[in-house]
Amino acid sequence: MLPSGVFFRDFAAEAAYLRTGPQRLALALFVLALVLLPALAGAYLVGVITLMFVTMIAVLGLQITVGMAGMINIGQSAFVGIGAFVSASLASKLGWPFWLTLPAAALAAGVSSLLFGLPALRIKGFYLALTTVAAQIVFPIGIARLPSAWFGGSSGLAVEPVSIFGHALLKQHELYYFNLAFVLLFALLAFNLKRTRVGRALIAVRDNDIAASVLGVNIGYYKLVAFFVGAVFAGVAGALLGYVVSYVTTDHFTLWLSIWYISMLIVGGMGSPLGAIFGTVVITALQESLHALGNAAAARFGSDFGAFIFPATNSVLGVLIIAILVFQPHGLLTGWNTLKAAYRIWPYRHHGG
Amino acid sequence: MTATDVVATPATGAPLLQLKNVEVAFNGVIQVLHSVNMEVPRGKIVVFLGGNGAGKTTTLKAISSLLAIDDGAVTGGGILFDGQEIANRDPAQTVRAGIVQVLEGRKVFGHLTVEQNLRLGLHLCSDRAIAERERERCLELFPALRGLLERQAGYLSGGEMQMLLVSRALLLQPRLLLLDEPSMGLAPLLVRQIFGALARINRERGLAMLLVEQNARAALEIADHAYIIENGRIVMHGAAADMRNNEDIREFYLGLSVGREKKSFRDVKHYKRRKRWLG
Amino acid sequence: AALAISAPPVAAQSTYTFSVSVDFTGPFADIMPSWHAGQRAMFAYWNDTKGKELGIKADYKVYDMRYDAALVASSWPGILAKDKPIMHLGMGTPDLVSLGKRLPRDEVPMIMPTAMVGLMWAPNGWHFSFRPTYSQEFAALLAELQKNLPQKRALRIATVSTQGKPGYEDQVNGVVHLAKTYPDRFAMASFVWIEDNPVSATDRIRTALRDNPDVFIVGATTAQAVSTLKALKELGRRVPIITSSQNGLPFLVSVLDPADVEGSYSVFAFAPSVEATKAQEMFKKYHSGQGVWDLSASQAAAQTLLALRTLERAAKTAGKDKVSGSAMYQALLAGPVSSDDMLGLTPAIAFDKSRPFPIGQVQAKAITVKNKQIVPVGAGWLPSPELSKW
Amino acid sequence: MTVEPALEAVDLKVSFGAIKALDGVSLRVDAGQILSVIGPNGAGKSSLLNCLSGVYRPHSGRVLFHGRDITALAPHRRAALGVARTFQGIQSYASMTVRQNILAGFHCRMKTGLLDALLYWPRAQREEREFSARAEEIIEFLELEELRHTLVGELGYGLRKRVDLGRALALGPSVLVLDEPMAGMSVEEKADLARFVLDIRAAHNTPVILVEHDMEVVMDISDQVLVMEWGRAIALGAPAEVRIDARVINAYLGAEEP
Amino acid sequence: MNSFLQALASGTLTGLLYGLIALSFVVIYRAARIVNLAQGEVLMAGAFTIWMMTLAAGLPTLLGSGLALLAAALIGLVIERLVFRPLIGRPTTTIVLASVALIIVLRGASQMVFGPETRPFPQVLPAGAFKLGPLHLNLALTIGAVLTLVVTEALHRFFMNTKAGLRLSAVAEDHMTALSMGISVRRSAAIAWALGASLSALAAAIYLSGAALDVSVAGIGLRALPVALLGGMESVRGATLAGVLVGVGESLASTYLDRHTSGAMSQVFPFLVMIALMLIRPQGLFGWKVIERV
Ligand SMILES: Nc1ncnc2c1ncn2[C@@H]1O[C@H](COP(=O)(O)OP(=O)(O)OP(=O)(O)O)[C@@H](O)[C@H]1O
Ligand SMILES: Nc1ncnc2c1ncn2[C@@H]1O[C@H](COP(=O)(O)OP(=O)(O)OP(=O)(O)O)[C@@H](O)[C@H]1O
Ligand SMILES: [Mg+2]
Ligand SMILES: [Mg+2]
Repeated sequence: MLPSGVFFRDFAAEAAYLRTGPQRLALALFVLALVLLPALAGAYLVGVITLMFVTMIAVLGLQITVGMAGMINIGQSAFVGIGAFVSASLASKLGWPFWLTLPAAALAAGVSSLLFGLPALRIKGFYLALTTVAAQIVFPIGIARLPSAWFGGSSGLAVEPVSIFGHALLKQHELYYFNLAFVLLFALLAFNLKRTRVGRALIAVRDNDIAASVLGVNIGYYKLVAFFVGAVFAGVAGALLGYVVSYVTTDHFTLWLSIWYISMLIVGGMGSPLGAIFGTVVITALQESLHALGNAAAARFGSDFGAFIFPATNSVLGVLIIAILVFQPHGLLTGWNTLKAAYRIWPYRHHGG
Repeated sequence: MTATDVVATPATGAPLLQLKNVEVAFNGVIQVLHSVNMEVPRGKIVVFLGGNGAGKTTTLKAISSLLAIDDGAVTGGGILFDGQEIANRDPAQTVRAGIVQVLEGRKVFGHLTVEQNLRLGLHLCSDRAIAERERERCLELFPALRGLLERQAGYLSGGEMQMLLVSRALLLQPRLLLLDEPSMGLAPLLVRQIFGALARINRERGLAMLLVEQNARAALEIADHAYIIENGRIVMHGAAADMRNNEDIREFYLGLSVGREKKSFRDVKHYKRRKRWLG
Repeated sequence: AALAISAPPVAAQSTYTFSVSVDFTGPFADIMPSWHAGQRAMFAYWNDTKGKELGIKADYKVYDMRYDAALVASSWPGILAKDKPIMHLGMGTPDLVSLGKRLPRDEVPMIMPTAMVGLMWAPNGWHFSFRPTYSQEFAALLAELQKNLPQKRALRIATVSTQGKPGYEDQVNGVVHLAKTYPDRFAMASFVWIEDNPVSATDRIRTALRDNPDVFIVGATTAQAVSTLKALKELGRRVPIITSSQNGLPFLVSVLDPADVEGSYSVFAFAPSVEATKAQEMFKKYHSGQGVWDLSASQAAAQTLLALRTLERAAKTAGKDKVSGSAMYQALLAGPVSSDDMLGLTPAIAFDKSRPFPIGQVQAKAITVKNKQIVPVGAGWLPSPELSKW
Repeated sequence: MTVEPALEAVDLKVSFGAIKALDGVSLRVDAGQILSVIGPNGAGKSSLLNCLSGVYRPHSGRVLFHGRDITALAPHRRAALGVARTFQGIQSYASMTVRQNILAGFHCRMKTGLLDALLYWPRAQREEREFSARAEEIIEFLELEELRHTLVGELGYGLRKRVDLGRALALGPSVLVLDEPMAGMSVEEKADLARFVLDIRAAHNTPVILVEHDMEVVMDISDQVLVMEWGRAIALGAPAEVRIDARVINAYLGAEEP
Repeated sequence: MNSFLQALASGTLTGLLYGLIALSFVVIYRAARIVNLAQGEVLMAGAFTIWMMTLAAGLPTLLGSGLALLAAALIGLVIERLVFRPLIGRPTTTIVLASVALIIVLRGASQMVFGPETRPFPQVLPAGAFKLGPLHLNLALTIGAVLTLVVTEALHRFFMNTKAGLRLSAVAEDHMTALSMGISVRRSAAIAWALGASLSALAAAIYLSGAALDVSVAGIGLRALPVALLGGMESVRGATLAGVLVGVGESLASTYLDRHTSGAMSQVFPFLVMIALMLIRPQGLFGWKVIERV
């Protein structure tokens, strides 16, 4: 949505995401703020945000599978897990550096997602959700059953810190910048995907697969592409998570985590990568602040109060998600856009016919 | 209020349905209808013409309270049925009051059989005898359905679906039938059959109808009144017979040029268009 | 997950902070009230006695980690920066996996209250538990049972556990290793793998019974223990089951007819709450708020005591106002803490750099149901057979 | 020398359970020809088109494109060859804007692969720009300028059909297959659409296969008319001949029009 | 041979329990076109209700459980009213996602109200087992199996032969069309939820009778979902039959394969069957075939 009075001379200008001077300035300021943040915020906040970046990459991937291609995936955390284990294993067993483990993790997650995406060639809609639940259930069993020399079996794997030019990233703010770089990169990739032929093909397959196939879209291929790319993002997130947490076990990658990923997408809006980013920030912020609030309340009313207050925060978040589905079905982001639209036609209530 | 109450208090004289300055908006911001005024007299057929996107379907849905599901609402004016305000009500209530809409686009219950579809039409009727009688009447009207009763409705042909839809709507015993492009995609023979049936129903039962149609010629033939809507505004209305002779209507809705002879589609020219794409 | 629940500070004292992981919302939320009561009481006890004497105040900050590794990982840097803890009191696997690697870097030692899992058995860590691995705890009881067999033969062991849950699987792996190490004393009869919350375990238990096990080890969930006992009852067989501390007898007795639990065991490397200890007395004296003296309270109390005794020692060597994380680490390695200092909750324990749990003879205690009453097994500590890393 | 037909179907048979949707239908269309297919509802017209575009696989019979057997080809491969079609009813991409719909129609003319798309480097940008311009031309041709940024899901029926046509045109069709493109349109709009079809034919000599129930349009613009009933072809010929064929009147037109 | 028969029999009993839970999915889907992934959490809520009415309130077990079925229906109605009614007319994806959010809410809420502790569940159905020839059958599961069969047949008749059942089918087909015929989508959804929730509570009674209850019992929901899909989301009898298939398959897998795969097989089994079948029949065994005509 643009302010009125803005016209384009060419298609490049129109396709660009940042169309006006102020928009460009806003982005520049935003990135600058992100860069300066570790200097201003406490270590705790920086730690939380670092992990949020990782989550964000996974949710950006989910936005491609679920948002663009319309294939419900409630097993994203399994693919994050696969990425984490592959990267951890290559790093700890073969001593690969991160710039090799990361692509390997991405590829491994992507390829294994194809296994679960294959049924998509025939199955549609929510039925597909089930094969992704299957991924979630098979994943820990698979890791446990594979020779423990590969992925450490059920014991999991320790991950040495990332090292860049021989310098190990140990400090919180180093990890922060490391992950910030990746989140910026992957956000850019996701935005790019949406505005090009491939993104349109994904949406076409979601909106009307028969029409898409008759109009030249190889639907089987694009369904798999949606799964693949979504999982590649997950794989990268997994590898990064391993480096941040420095230990991976199957305990990390539960259905519950997948559910939160989906929730973030709902809250932000599934229509665009911006929604994924926004949703991740909102849910993380809410989780953290509700939790802090809960802790404060617990401090005041005694720690046993915690047994009540913490589940209460979950309920509050769940209710919030449902409220968003009901009142802002396309996510908070569209709410913002509607507001802008209303502002633009103010003082009139409606557009003309 | 029940259906019988409504029948018991007919405000004779007043038209059955009255739209007064109706405005409709979607999502709270996109206004589609602008001050639409319209009347459907008792026992008459009113045809509603207009180009694509003019707002015909929207008007019908406003009357039958089906806008809400698309995030639309009547934002101004009033819709009176039998003197009662009915805008933005619960659709189920509207049907009970006697307004039934046949939606555009062959909305049969595809996984149910024809028989089950018909029985759903009778879901408001608690008297078995009446139900049986009504069902017979419908099968008489569309004898073709009789042989299809056990077929799954999703696999009927277009014409059969349309017959099923009209029958199903009639079984709900409406006092006002709203039809959204019933002839769309039907073969000429079937168009005639459907319109014949509509005319017959109107004659025999005195059922009032509001008919949205693109096949203006066939529609004007059986209609008593006509309204024309453009861009969400009623631009013309009058008796069907007058409309048939109106110059503009003849040109834009009947495809006839001055002097009654038919214009060939081969000869239509539009000069305003720059055809860069063809170059 | 910030902020804390702390006792009011007292002036003119050296104050040191312990950070504490708890889980009021995660899978172990149910045992938290008593668990935390155990920790509170021990802090109160120590501050009131030794603390006063030394002019040191031991403060603690509680963090609800929801038993979530990612949460631990993301909270830790903040905890470090804000509280500057001299030691962390962990709560379970999430603390281990998230902090295990970085504690040496941050120079903060951690004390665990739970038994270890094999996957954490590595040298040079800064985390220590007063308990050995689950499998070693089981082994102590298994050895006792084997000794008491009427004939001289290997004890036939069946396991019931969940597939795909690292900790649970590791318990089984350790027992398998035990049987391999002492083939004349222990033999694996069969393995039962069921869900955390099985509809019915009867079929699988029936199959397992064909191999005539002498005991079932059910170290995972309470629901599995219940299902196993119900299955045994249905099948009309009486085979004792061995549970751990977190899914132990007290709950089973309250859910099931105690007659059905008769003869089953829980085993762990600390004094059961049914035993009279000095710790129990102190708990009664210093307890406030919710919670009772039970297995989880005594477990957490032992953890807290170990931490506080280490502080005592560190204050002595480093000086009362110079205690740091690394001083605490040194103090931990400096020699045994006596059973008396542990108020009878554990035998004497000592650590070195080779492994994250006490060196020397591993010992455990077990409880069983006799005449519908929970009673300790034997009077002293049960020694566990020597076991190498698996 | 005989001209090679642009698209040819030979003896197609398709059945669904007991229903024989197609029972040995053949058809051919040559360059520059407009072939209309008419017949009662359920005669199998859409099924025929579905066989041509690959949505249905015929049980027997062949489909030939410029002499090449494409019977076993997947729909998207046929589209790449230039077999473009629109659908009965609405089958547009509802959540995209008008322009995106048309851009999506260019799918098999564009080359941006997954990697290009993710990186959006100059090559992809250039292609995107080039095709945006071409999409604009189609938008202009179909007079959709005002609506280019409107979500198609919010458009009325007739406009959506026009978008569908635009999407098919984007394919750069070498055969254009239209299934009831004028259903639900007013006479004026029908005239427009007829004009579009004739213009396309005139400019590119594109053969058109048209299923339509409006006899006036069919009679006016087609070169050949194929009449179907119960899955069979019952007549084929110039409009004037077909119109007076007794079987056609019986099965389809009905006795006398006013 | 005996162990084969035994595996068959106990697989059938477990399978019928899965079938009953699958039925609660089907009823809600069949009547309101809502895919409720939180069905396991609904079951958990039903279980807590039973616990409240019996052990907490001290009512006689059977009376309390009966009342709890009604109370569960009420919970279903509340969920419908607050969560799904406002979503009428929205795409399936939205509704699936709402049910995901419902998982979070219900888990949180039940922890808030009941606390996290594991508690005993009343012995609603008699404990123990009985012998039938060479077979050894769990009494509670057997009673549950009979109940499941009765419920299946009753529901099947209801959907196929009654006017109300037809109305529910109409709503499941298309909300807009149903509305245009004066069929109340809300009422259908309400009926569906009341039925679905009390079926879940019934399943909880069979599942947990005499065992332990805490939040984690909700996990059974996702084990029953493949069953519902296998049978076809629209088919009442299909759900029960698929339950038996999966139950028997699981039981055979655990008897014969688990030895070689250390238990992995029986857990993965339902999903394997489901994926394989979906590839052949995407609509499940007896589900409605998607009619695709362009
Ligand atoms: N759900 C909606 N959201 C936004 N705008 C809508 C929605 N539905 C319809 N409109 C707009 O309302 C206008 C009128 O639409 P309507 O469907 O009533 O037209 P119509 O006269 O029935 O056209 P047609 O002959 O093509 O069926 C159109 O411009 C359309 O874009
Ligand atoms: N996918 C399908 N599954 C089952 N039956 C089908 C399918 N497609 C078509 N049919 C059947 O094949 C017959 C021919 O249908 P088709 O749609 O081709 O007719 P048509 O001539 O296009 O009719 P209309 O003019 O109504 O569009 C009909 O009886 C129809 O029910
Ligand atoms: Mg319309
Ligand atoms: Mg057709």
